[in-house]
Amino acid sequence: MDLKFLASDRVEALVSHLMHQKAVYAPQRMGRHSVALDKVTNPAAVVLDYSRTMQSVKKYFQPPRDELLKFDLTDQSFAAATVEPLDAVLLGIHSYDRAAIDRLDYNFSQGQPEKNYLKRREGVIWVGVSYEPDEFHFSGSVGIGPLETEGFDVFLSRVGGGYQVETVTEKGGEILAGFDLPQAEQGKPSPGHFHQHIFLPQARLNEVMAASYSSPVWEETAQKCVGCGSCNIVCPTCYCFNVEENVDIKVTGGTRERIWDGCMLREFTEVAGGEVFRGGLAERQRHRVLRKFKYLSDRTGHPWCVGCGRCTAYCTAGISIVSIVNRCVSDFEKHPTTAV
Amino acid sequence: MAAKPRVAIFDFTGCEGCELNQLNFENQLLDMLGHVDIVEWREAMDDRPGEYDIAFVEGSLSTPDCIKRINEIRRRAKVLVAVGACAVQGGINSMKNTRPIEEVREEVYGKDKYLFPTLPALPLSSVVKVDVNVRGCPMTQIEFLKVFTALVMGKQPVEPTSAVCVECKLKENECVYERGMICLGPVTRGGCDAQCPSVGQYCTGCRGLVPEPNLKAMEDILVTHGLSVNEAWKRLHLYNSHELEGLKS
Amino acid sequence: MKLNELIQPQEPRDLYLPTMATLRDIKPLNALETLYTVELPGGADLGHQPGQFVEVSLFGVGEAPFSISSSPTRKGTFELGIRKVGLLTEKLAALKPGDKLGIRGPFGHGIDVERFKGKDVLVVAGGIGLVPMRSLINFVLDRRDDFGRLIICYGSRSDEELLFTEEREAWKKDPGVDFHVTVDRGSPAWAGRTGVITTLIPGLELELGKTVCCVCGPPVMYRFVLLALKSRGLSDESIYMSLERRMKCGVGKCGHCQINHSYVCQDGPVYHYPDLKSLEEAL
Amino acid sequence: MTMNLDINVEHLTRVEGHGNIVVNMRDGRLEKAQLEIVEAPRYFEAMLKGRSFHEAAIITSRICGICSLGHQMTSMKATEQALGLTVSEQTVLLRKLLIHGATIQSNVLHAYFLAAPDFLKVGSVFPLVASHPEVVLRALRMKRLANDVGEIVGGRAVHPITPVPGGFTRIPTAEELGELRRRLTEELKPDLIATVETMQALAGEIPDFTRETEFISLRSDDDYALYDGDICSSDTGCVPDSMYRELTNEYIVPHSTSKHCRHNRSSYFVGALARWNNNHDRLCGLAREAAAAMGLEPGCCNPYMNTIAQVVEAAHCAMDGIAIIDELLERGLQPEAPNQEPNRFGTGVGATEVPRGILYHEYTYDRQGRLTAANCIIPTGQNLANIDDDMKKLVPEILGQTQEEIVGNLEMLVRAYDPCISCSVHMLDVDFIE
Repeated sequence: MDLKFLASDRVEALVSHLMHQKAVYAPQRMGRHSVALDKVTNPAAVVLDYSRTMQSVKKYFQPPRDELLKFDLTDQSFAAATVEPLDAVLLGIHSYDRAAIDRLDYNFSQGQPEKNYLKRREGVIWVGVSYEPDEFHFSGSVGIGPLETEGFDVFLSRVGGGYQVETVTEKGGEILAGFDLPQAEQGKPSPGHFHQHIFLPQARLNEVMAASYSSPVWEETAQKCVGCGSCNIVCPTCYCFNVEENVDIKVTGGTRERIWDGCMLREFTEVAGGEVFRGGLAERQRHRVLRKFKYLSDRTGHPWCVGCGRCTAYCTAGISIVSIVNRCVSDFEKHPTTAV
Repeated sequence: MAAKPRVAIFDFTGCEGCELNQLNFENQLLDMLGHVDIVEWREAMDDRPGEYDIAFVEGSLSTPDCIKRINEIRRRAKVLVAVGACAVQGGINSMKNTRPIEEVREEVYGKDKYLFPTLPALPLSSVVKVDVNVRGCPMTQIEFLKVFTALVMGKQPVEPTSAVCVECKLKENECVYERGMICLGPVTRGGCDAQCPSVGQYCTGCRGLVPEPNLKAMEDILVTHGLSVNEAWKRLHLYNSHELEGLKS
Repeated sequence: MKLNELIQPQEPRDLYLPTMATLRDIKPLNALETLYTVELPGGADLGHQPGQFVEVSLFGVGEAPFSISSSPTRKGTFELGIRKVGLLTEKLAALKPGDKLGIRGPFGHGIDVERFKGKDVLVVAGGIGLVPMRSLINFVLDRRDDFGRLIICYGSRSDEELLFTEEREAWKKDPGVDFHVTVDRGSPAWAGRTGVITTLIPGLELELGKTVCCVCGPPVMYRFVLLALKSRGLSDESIYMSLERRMKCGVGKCGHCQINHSYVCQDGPVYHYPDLKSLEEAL
Repeated sequence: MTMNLDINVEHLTRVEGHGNIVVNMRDGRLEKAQLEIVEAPRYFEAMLKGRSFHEAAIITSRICGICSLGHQMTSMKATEQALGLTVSEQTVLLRKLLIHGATIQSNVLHAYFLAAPDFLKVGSVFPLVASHPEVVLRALRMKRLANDVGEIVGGRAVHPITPVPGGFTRIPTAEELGELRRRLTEELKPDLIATVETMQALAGEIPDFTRETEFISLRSDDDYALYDGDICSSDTGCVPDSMYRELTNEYIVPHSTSKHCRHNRSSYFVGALARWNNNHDRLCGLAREAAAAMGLEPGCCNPYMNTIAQVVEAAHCAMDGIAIIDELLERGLQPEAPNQEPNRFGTGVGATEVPRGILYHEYTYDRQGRLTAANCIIPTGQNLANIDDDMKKLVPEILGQTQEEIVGNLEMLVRAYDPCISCSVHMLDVDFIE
């Protein structure tokens, strides 16, 4: 394997090199403590050493507000929204967020493949970066290590004084061509040490979660939950959406748009006439967690949680998905027979 | 719709900031006027006619005369829209409801209190049927435009029900709690695009409580963050005293 | 297996663009329900199964799912029975023949009529549950020789809310149809049976091994109907149920209609009852 | 000549808040000529008691949406003085810029939307959309730009969000201010010049009526005092703002839910005309040229000319706004958190000039930073006695007119003051009893 070395003080030069070829999106400092992905205009603003962004790269492929069609009320004509490929370098992405995109790819490709999402996905060069797990990351428990290069074209692993640069794909080689880097010194990047773990092998989680259906943990979690839906909105694998009709102020036309929705929100299951099928916060919490660890993994063999820790880090009430799952695990070990 | 809808605008007890916000649609005002006939608007015009399709009403009800007028407006309007926190949930006026009304009157007017009749400040919905709410203090302009176009189209506008947190997370705002301040966002209805947290302020709860608020969980959040539950409750009463008094009983 | 290996490569499509269909006829069914006859461009065949639904939209107002009420055997147009509950449906009610409306679909998993061949078909429909069931009923009537007996149990809150008056009269008279109707609360003019729908089931003549049953109605109805059917000895395998959920996209993307691991818009709305048993949230 | 007259205009239109004009004349003797304030009292006292200093401005700005920024500024100044919170020069500049935006917005709104229909003898601005589209579009443009100042600097035009005691929760970017400067120069200035021309054309419609009175406003050595200054009376000279009670002397009258004020005479005038009369020497060149063009002279005692003085001020605020942006950009914008660490707990007074005149807030805080006493004196309340005095002089002078004309003149007189009635009835003057 051909490994190069990128010294920290050359990150800015690399960003400039990439910007000459394609638009670059990368983490940049926002608030005092926060980092967010944004289009790069100033190479010096890029931050590669960060714990997590509040929103993942999902926002570029399934934007929070996404036009589906435009209509004209005067003649009832309509046209599909124009969707352009992102065609950019996504720089400084963590392995769990890349894994989340695999899951979204699956959702929007299986069955009836959807143009809006898949079109935007085209032309992306993925440049990953390793990270030091903080108190919320638990990707290791779902099989995604901080050094996982799967899905990336180039991967940067943090070592002393900079990064080891691994060219993973041909595309990755092309984008780096012309940017001279020295060979990497011997010495391995840190594989990262997780502080959070799910105490069960991934392969057995489905079984445990199936048994948790009538667990008291859902009601207990509901007591602490305000039902604000933040956990859905920051989740990189949540893709649920609602559809909204917008009419312009001249009332001559408008757009049909989809907007992010979340299963923690009360109206999510409401049908015409007002019936809500998951009326309680306990049922909604259960659905959220089982969706990540059972319902969708039943179909695909992959958990729909990538261990990024966002739902926990950004929960004002401090509800931890790892604690919920571990509680289910320990209950299961005590009473395995309650399995459905 | 064949004829243009006839629109009337009224105000009760309040600051008239929502009405001002309606005059602040400089870029859209002429388009809006193209779709409707404004037939009554005391703050902006003289004329005073009979019936109307849509009545936008600001302010809360706080005198016997208010009650008479709102019933009359309801009778004459096909659609009644409550505009702003005062009209929708009683708003800031309803803070006085938490204390005996006689005590409050005496405190302000002393022996002259009988000159000025007053009632507890009520939201419109506690006296008449309200068809649509436009929330906020002042009302949120984007929401008003949505409601306006929906009504011109003859359809029921959708009222936002999820918490302000959703919009903060969409805008990737640093959580106000992380900044060490009390924030009412977790139990306050969104739809404002998280205006206040987005510019460094905390959510003051002006859009009213979310449906079925989990106030116990909200207390836990405050305690966990080392913030005063009492102070937060006081702040929650700023716009929501009427609703909170209702939850108590 | 890796996730991307699970994907069958297919050309991505615009999934949310409607076909502009023409409204041909509007007929009130009662105070709330209306029957719409819709024609696709060029009289194209909708190609649906009984029990499937379409997404209906009006620009500027919105889109919502509605069950198809006509039988696929009747070509040229299709019918939708729609209750006025929201603004889309109120706007629909204000349309006139010749007006346009957007159609996407048919979507979902309907009734696999092939599997019903040679069987006695029992339909249990509560309220507007009769709308999709009418598609099955008329299918059976149009292909009379392919099926055994047709038994219909229909319940409604009141006689004013009963649907499809003329067709009910025809079913009543049809010697090949065993038709039963009851209302929860009858008006003084109501001469028929009063009581909830489950009260119809004990008196039915059923040939157990030969009967398949299809149930559709309001959510509260299912548990009780199931108990009644089982107490008559019907096997789980002979029962099908059609569920109502909030199907927003119709194509398995938006997540609203998910019941446990199942998407109603993909696996339903008509479920074989044994499959429903693993869906705790279904009933 | 009319010897008996009964006028009762209920819920006067095109003013903020609810007021009735009542005039009774019997056998040539004027029994009553007054503006009755019927706005429902709101009891802000009950709202402020025990509230934290973070909330004082949020609450008091809800006294009035039209003057929300003015209340907020005044309230913050009072709180800062009471708690010993100092603010940076950058904060002061940004506050002054915000005040300019709010003043332009309010003055343009009044001149075009509320007062102009009187000059043109129509019931509202709406008929003008068809008859004078370019004028209406201009007014909307100016208002939008003024509101954009509020949105960019204050986070929102009505009930601004970012100004808090001790500073701002968010500072605008240099790009935002640069764009604002461009628009003030390239868009607002030409519109202001056109406004002056429009007003010149309408000057003939302004009634010729004068009554000498006392004019009270802030005055400062550095600038045309809006944000800060001493309280100055045209009769008695200047005193520091802490002595505001000696100038206001509030009292209750039965025909008004708002208290009245008086000082050296039976009534006094606050607002744009008072500021003009006291501070015309502090105005920028463009504003003085505008005044000359519209026939506004120092020492003007015609209350109807208040609208003209508002237009003059709008010109000053636009030009001074440009100067403030230049200064801010030259200094370089510093990110800074609001200074909210009190170093004392006591009483503080804030006085600012808001569009309708001088506004006072006074607060006392306990050691927990909670309010124990509050007092607000609002410009419209101060003007009410002056309005009544004007009416008493005006009615006998116009008895030759038809009743309709008399009513029109009286309504126009009240509107000229640009009264803000909801403000005026929400006076606070209470020591809370613990």
